[in-house]
Amino acid sequence: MKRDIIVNKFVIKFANVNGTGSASANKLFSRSVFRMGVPISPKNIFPSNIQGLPTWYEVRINDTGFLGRRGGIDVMVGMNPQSMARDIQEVEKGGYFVYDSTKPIDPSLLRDDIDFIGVPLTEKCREMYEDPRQLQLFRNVMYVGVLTALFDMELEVVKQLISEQFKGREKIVAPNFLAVETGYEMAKKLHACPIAYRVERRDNVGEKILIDGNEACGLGAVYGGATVSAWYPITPSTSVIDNFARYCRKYRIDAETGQKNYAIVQAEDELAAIGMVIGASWNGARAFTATSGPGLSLMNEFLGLAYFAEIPAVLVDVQRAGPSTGMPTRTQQSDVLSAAYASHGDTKHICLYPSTPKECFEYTALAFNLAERFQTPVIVMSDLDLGMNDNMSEPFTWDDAKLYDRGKVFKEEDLENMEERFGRYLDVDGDGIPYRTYPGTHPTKGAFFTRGTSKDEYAIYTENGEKYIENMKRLEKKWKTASHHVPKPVIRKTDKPCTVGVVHFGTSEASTLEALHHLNGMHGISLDSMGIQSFPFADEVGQFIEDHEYVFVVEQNRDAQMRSLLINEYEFDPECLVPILHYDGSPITARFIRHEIRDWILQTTTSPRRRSRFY
Amino acid sequence: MKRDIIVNKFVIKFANVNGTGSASANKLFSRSVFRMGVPISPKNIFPSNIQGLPTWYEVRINDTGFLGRRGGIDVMVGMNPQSMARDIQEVEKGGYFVYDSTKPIDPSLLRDDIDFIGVPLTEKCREMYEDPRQLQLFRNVMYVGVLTALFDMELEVVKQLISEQFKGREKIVAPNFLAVETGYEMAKKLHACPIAYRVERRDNVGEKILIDGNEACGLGAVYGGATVSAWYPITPSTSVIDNFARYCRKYRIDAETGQKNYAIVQAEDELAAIGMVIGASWNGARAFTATSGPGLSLMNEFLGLAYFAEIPAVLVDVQRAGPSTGMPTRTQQSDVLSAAYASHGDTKHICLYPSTPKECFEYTALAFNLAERFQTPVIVMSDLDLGMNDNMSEPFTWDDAKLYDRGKVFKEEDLENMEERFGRYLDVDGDGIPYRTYPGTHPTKGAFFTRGTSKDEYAIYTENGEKYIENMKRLEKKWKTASHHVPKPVIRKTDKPCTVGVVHFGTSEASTLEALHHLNGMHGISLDSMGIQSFPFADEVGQFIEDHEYVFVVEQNRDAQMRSLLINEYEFDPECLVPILHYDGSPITARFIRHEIRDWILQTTTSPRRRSRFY
Amino acid sequence: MSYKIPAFRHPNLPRNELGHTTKDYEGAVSTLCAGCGHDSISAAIIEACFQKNVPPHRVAKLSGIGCSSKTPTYFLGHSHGFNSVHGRMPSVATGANMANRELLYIGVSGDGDTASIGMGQFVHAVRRNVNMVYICENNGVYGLTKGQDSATTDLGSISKKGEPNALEPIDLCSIALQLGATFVANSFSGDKTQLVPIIKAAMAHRGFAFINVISPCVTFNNTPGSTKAYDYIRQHMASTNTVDYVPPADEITAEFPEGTDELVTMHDGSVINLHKLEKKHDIHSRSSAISLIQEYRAEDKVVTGILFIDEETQDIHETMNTTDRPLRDLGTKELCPGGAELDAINDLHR
Amino acid sequence: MSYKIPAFRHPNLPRNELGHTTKDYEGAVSTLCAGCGHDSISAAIIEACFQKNVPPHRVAKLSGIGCSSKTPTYFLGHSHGFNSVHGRMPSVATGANMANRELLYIGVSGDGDTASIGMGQFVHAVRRNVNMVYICENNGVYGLTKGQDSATTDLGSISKKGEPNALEPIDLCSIALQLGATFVANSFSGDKTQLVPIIKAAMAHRGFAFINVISPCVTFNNTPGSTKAYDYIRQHMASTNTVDYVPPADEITAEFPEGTDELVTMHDGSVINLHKLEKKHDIHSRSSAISLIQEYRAEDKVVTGILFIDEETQDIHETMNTTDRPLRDLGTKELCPGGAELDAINDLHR
Ligand SMILES: Cc1ncc(C[n+]2csc(CCOP(=O)(O)OP(=O)(O)O)c2C)c(N)n1
Ligand SMILES: Cc1ncc(C[n+]2csc(CCOP(=O)(O)OP(=O)(O)O)c2C)c(N)n1
Ligand code: SF4
Ligand code: SF4
Ligand SMILES: [Mg+2]
Ligand SMILES: [Mg+2]
Repeated sequence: MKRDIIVNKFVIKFANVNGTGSASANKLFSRSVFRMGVPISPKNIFPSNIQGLPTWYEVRINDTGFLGRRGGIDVMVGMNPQSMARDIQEVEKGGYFVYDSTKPIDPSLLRDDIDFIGVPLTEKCREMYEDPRQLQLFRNVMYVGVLTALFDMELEVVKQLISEQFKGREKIVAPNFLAVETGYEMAKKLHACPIAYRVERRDNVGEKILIDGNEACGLGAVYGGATVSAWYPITPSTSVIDNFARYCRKYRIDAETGQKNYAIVQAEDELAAIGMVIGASWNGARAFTATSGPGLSLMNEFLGLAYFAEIPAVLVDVQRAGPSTGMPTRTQQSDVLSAAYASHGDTKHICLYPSTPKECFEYTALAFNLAERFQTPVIVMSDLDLGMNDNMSEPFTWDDAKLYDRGKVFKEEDLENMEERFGRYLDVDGDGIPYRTYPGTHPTKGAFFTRGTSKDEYAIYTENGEKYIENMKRLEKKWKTASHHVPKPVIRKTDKPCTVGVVHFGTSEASTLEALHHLNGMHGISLDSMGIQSFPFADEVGQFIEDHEYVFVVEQNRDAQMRSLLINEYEFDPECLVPILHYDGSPITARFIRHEIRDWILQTTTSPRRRSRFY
Repeated sequence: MKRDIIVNKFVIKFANVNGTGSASANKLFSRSVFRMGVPISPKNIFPSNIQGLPTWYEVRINDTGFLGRRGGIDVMVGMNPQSMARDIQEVEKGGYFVYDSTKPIDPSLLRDDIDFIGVPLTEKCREMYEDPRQLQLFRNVMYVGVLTALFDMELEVVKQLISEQFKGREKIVAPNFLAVETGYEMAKKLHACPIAYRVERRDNVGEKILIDGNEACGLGAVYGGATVSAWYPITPSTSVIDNFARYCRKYRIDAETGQKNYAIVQAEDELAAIGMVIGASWNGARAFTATSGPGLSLMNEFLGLAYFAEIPAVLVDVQRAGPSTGMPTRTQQSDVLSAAYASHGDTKHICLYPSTPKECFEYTALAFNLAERFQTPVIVMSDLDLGMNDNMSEPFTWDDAKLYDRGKVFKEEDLENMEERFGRYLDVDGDGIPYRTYPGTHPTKGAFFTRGTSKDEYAIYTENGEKYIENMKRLEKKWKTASHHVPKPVIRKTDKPCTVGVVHFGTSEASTLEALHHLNGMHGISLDSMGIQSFPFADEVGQFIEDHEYVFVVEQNRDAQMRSLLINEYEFDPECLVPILHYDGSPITARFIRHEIRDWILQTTTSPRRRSRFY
Repeated sequence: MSYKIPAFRHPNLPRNELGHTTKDYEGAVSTLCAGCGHDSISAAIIEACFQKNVPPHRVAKLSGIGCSSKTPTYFLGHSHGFNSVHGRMPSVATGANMANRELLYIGVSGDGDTASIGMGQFVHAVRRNVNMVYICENNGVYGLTKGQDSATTDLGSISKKGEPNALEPIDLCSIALQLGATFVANSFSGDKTQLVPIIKAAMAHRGFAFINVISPCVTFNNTPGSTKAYDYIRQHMASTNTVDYVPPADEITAEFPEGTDELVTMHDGSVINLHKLEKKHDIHSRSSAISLIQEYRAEDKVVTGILFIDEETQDIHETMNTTDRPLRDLGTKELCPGGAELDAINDLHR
Repeated sequence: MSYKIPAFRHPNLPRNELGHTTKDYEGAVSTLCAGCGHDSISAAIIEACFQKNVPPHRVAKLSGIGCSSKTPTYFLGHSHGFNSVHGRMPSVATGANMANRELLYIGVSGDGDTASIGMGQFVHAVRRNVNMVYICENNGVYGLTKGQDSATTDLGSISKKGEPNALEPIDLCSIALQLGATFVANSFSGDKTQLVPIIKAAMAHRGFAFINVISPCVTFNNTPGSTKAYDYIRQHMASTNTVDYVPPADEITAEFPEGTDELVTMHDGSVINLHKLEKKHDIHSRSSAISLIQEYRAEDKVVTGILFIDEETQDIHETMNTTDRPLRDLGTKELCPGGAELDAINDLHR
């Protein structure tokens, strides 16, 4: 097959069996590319199981820095006989299929529009290792060596990474070196290296870092000053807490006493987890939990309490594919509505929508400020794609001059000097935000009774309708105030005057921007874009939409949930908000967005705008 | 004071202390009026407590049959010293304040624009009874006698009701007669009877019955064939189950064996209650639960399971004022959104909105047909006002020819004769509704595994994106099918061509219709109206709204939740949907609706339609 | 309708070491039914706090939902209180305790709140040995929702013997003991001489102190075959189908010597047989505490007193080795690793 | 990836009274880790159903969420199954049982599913004496979410002795006994000779039959001070911070005579000391069952066998006096009082 040489612009996918230790090998590969200065975006596609089922790792290598999923596979590393048939099918015409040739491929699976590269990995490992566990682990490292040769990558970079990885455990380094070198040599010997796809050193990642969103959230909670965390394990949120714990062990253990400046409680379930967060927050600590859809559902009652009794609470929702248990190891943005309006009665919760690890870090830290300032739950809406995959990100930054905003809290002195009666729910400043006190502050002043029932300004129980309405209206006012303090949307304008816009949020960002890059200029149109960062919506959100004749709303759920939020909160004609929906559990691709928008534009020039698919 | 005589058109309110047995006396009064052929609508206003706090009972007596709350009190029966000051204030100019004159009223409370009618009830009772408990009970019965004289009602009717009430316990009848007669005589002796407000016999209630919505729901569940009920006590839903149990004891105990043809389980909480309902429904029984807001919140996770795994479940949500514990003994329609979209992920649930006891009865019975036909949760959205107050209602009817619609279930014979492979989630009929089988049906065919995770048509677990999408789209199709089978809206057109409409649902109906009665013809406008009966919306709902330039959406919550549902599901310009919101916990009044609509109409003739209050 | 007691102080009231009178430990006027056992428990808490010289504002009161859970409004008006959601007080209390280990946490719950909806959280609060006093005001009924059966023992067990066998009641003390609770006591609301010292001991205990208090419900603890003569009223109410009458009633008191039995008659005439443990009872054997309960139950008796204490216990903070300072008092400085560290962290991800 | 075993039947397999072979009781191929104790339990369930001549389609299998809760897919392929939500299987099973009292209900759960999130429902299912077999596949860890601690006993308790004192584990058998469970057994996944008869006895029991089965998790039951020599691999994994390697492992079996002790070595080298009860053990004393567990625990032993049976018990249908027919089979005729009655009801409301 004759091919063009393609440098730093292809998609490679690894097909493995889970539980075989492939993940660390695959990560070694992608980090090596990254170290060579080439942008990457890896995606794990794993089953809801521990051992023995197919699992994939897809890495997009892209010089120009497009980081969404592209769609299509150029090189497949097919290490799993179970899934081999479809893995072979998935390779794009002109691509490669790299495999373990210890066992020959079933001839019926062969295609002649792609190249097959066989390396007898198992055979080789059998020669080298006796322990079957070592065999399995090093076979993985070996194929990294193979790829290093095939793509003409720098072997030294791979070895450097191995050394760093096993720092302090030097005796592990040598055998790993050996495995990677063996693979490298085998490839060189058996095949013409390099192949048409290549990785060349660049300087295109700059200061960027490679980190997953959950680690960023966990770190954000440390920087944000969380001292209490209560949680219940659930994929894909568990590693938020794992990382919080890890960084706490590093930064929050008193050197002298060995005591912890934090408390992490593994709760008995999600109801208890959010209950603990609310109890701790009520008592003046910064507290948070992390969960996913089913946990969010279980937290409904407590979230309503926190809204109505005005107690801060931070919750990281790492969304996965619903409804119900759904696809626990697949991604979606389908908790948008249930998070925003969680609980019975009239309730609304502040939500933040990070798109990158940097935003995960910053918004998690910010969530504590917002929660304490507005005395209400704040939900950081991450998802599996962002949370569990390494994402390239701007490095994290922190302004040491800034202190935490602990919100309106009367301290002992304040109470001491106070002449008037303390009113827990009095709107003293006209912004809807009342003052609170921590338990135990002052011997005689400032104590109040917190409850989920209706109360007057002095926190006294009442069933009086006017008092109730007054309080509910104040909560609305507080909500309005919050809309001026949450992160503003990121608006990207084209240089031409522009009547059509695209709205995205969270992990749809990268693919949307890439799609726009291709679309702008096509079909004689150009598209502005806006990344929504928070709910309540900042004024700019409404303005952007009003400024455009119509906007596409890109999201990863079936029911166009963000679009619903937008039309609920504003007075837009829903016809102007065109849903672009991707919800099969895989991260949305630039291709999908581009095609959907293009089709819609082509179609609307001939058909009426109101289309039945909107129902 | 000189007054016009007003017959059968006034509002009387009783101010009592709870736990004193006033409820049965007050009920005796209102039933007597009803028996005289005069329409009434009584409302309980009670605290969330058992004994010693103020409680009120407000009865609107209205010849022409307007049954919503009117607003304003003409006659107050002030039996509670605790609340007397504000009770006196509440009486409309020209009204009456009837009280126990054993203790004189604090002169500072007196008003000269109303009449005070004192009767020394306690003094009299002290003469008559030794047991303090009897004293307390009969004092209540006595004031019913007083009112009978004041309003010139038929004493015989009151006595007839007492006889019926205590049938089988004859020795209780005489003392009750004595008490009511004593009151009657005292009033005659001490005051000029009748007063300006009077009750005269009419024939204006026809076949109508007086019943509360919870009894109607409980009875509906019996008629609907529910055999399993699992529940957890919560105000105001508890009496749904109490009544279900009562009617089951009457109609569902096998005469021969004494065994029950039903099972009622008091669960340990609402999560367990809905879990039991789902387990029973999965296993082929008609099962239901009843709850209120906090319970609904706790059921979120399970409701998503039932939606996604396609298991019937019937839930009666008797709404109360939220958020959180809110005002547990006050009414609201504020679970509209949380019920419709309960649970994380993309979910939607069938909701029915009864406005009258008859609809409570019919919709609860219907809910089982719908739940089994569509294999999904069905939520009957009642509220405290409807559920816990006696409401005048058309009598209930039942068509004995109709059998229950048990939906698509393959029986043993079906499976036996089946050639193809049984596919639990196959869309055999093209309506999105698959066939199910009950456990234990056939030795070798038709068994399947139910799960909340994604699966293919054969109920086999899959993480395949296309299979997932296929299934989610089928669920959407099923939803669309359901929209053709749920109750259609009740549309009331004026005889003139009409550009403005009013939308209401549930307990806002009576007051809305009364308001329209007054508004139509005023200001040169006339208004059509539509009562929404169900979600998904029948096609007629959208049509009605499209046919009008704008419509008012009347509801009893802060956040205009039904309006949100409408704009979410359709493509209406939100500007055309004008919210009319009443949410102080009391039932919405005709007065309120009339004024709000009138003000809006006056205002929009001078100001632009888009108004900031919409945000 | 919850308002503060007027500030008037009787000059001759006895004062404790902090100079407080019992008035300083009172709360708003109770809105419970006259004679409700829960009010007696509130009074005992007030007395115990007074006697133990607890600074009122250093207490945090937490509860779930129910008549019992309302009571924190009626004691310790200078303390912060939190009436949370039904059955979930243990988690809220655990969280609160995490935030500040220095306050005294008093949790109040009911038998519905603890043994039904709250069972899971109760079990795990016991297991974690959260440092708090947990009082279950056990009336064997759902008071606030008007009289449904609860999962705990029937108060008037003796007079109900003839009834068809329903479900076995849950004995919360036995469960707590089985779960490794480090302080378990049983008492009766009307027995102030026993209850006050128990509450004081519980407050002194470092760890989870569980007190089950039998607390008669005036209104809904009605045995069908009641011996009391208010049948007339009952019939009246049954006929009208509107249960809103609460007969006037007095608190049931039962103060009797240690080591003796006492037959206590409930509001509806049913009888409960209490046995009060003697001081010399060995409170350090978990297994004998469990058997003790069983033995007395076999005789239709309810044993009261402190059943078990483990003084050698670690509370959750010790287990976790958290700092001695309240976590909520740590500031930006102590908590935030700062910008320079962040640069180092960035570097690890390149 | 769950598919049915091919229909091929070996002609010489033994058949039970219904003419079925064990193949007729199998399910889809397991997707658990090789050597997982849960698979051994599935095999025991298959064997027990075969031996007891259970018609496969007259069983309903229910579970929560977890590796353990996945197993109902791997046995009894001709039965309906319901993999519900985490920790809530007891309520779903209770409801199912209400609808049709004639099926055999087998509930499968894990220690996380039962003792943490499911504790409340577990307690109340025991209390109601729902007629079902409840198997807790207890591996002392959260398998499916990758290795968090659970609330139950540590498997390798002996080798972990040196560790700092964490929270007390919950002993599910003791709790069940305390709550009045009418059948309580403890067993080990690898002891088929004991487990199969226990499951058969549980299926024969009328009421709630609880079986706690210790079931080693190959992958996450890793004692830090493991004696097994795969340190190298462990270090490798620790360094790469990606825990996706599951070493190949075999099922742990432990078949040993009644009345004896057996030291069983777990996958990571930790050791558990099982004591198997003799047949002659008195299974009718609840209190001695409770003490037995405690006594052996004091010696660091885990007692296995049927601990307690109460044969005189009433299941929930008997307590409630529901009809003998499955409720789900009643039709419009039996259930609907009809139009004429409705007129009479209307009349009562005029
Ligand atoms: C989630 C939820 N379910 C139900 C209720 C209704 N409810 C309020 S109090 C209560 C029972 C209280 O019983 P208990 O705890 O024994 O307290 P008591 O009133 O007897 O003191 C119930 C069921 C509620 N508030 N929240
Ligand atoms: C509401 C909810 N919370 C959390 C989870 C995540 N989750 C799945 S299985 C599991 C624990 C399972 O542990 P266990 O019951 O012991 O089963 P094992 O895997 O050990 O057999 C958890 C926490 C979930 N599915 N649902
Ligand atoms: S109902 Fe019972 S528990 Fe509630 S306040 Fe009255 S007496 Fe007390
Ligand atoms: S992780 Fe553990 S419990 Fe889960 S399948 Fe593997 S060995 Fe079994
Ligand atoms: Mg109670
Ligand atoms: Mg486990």
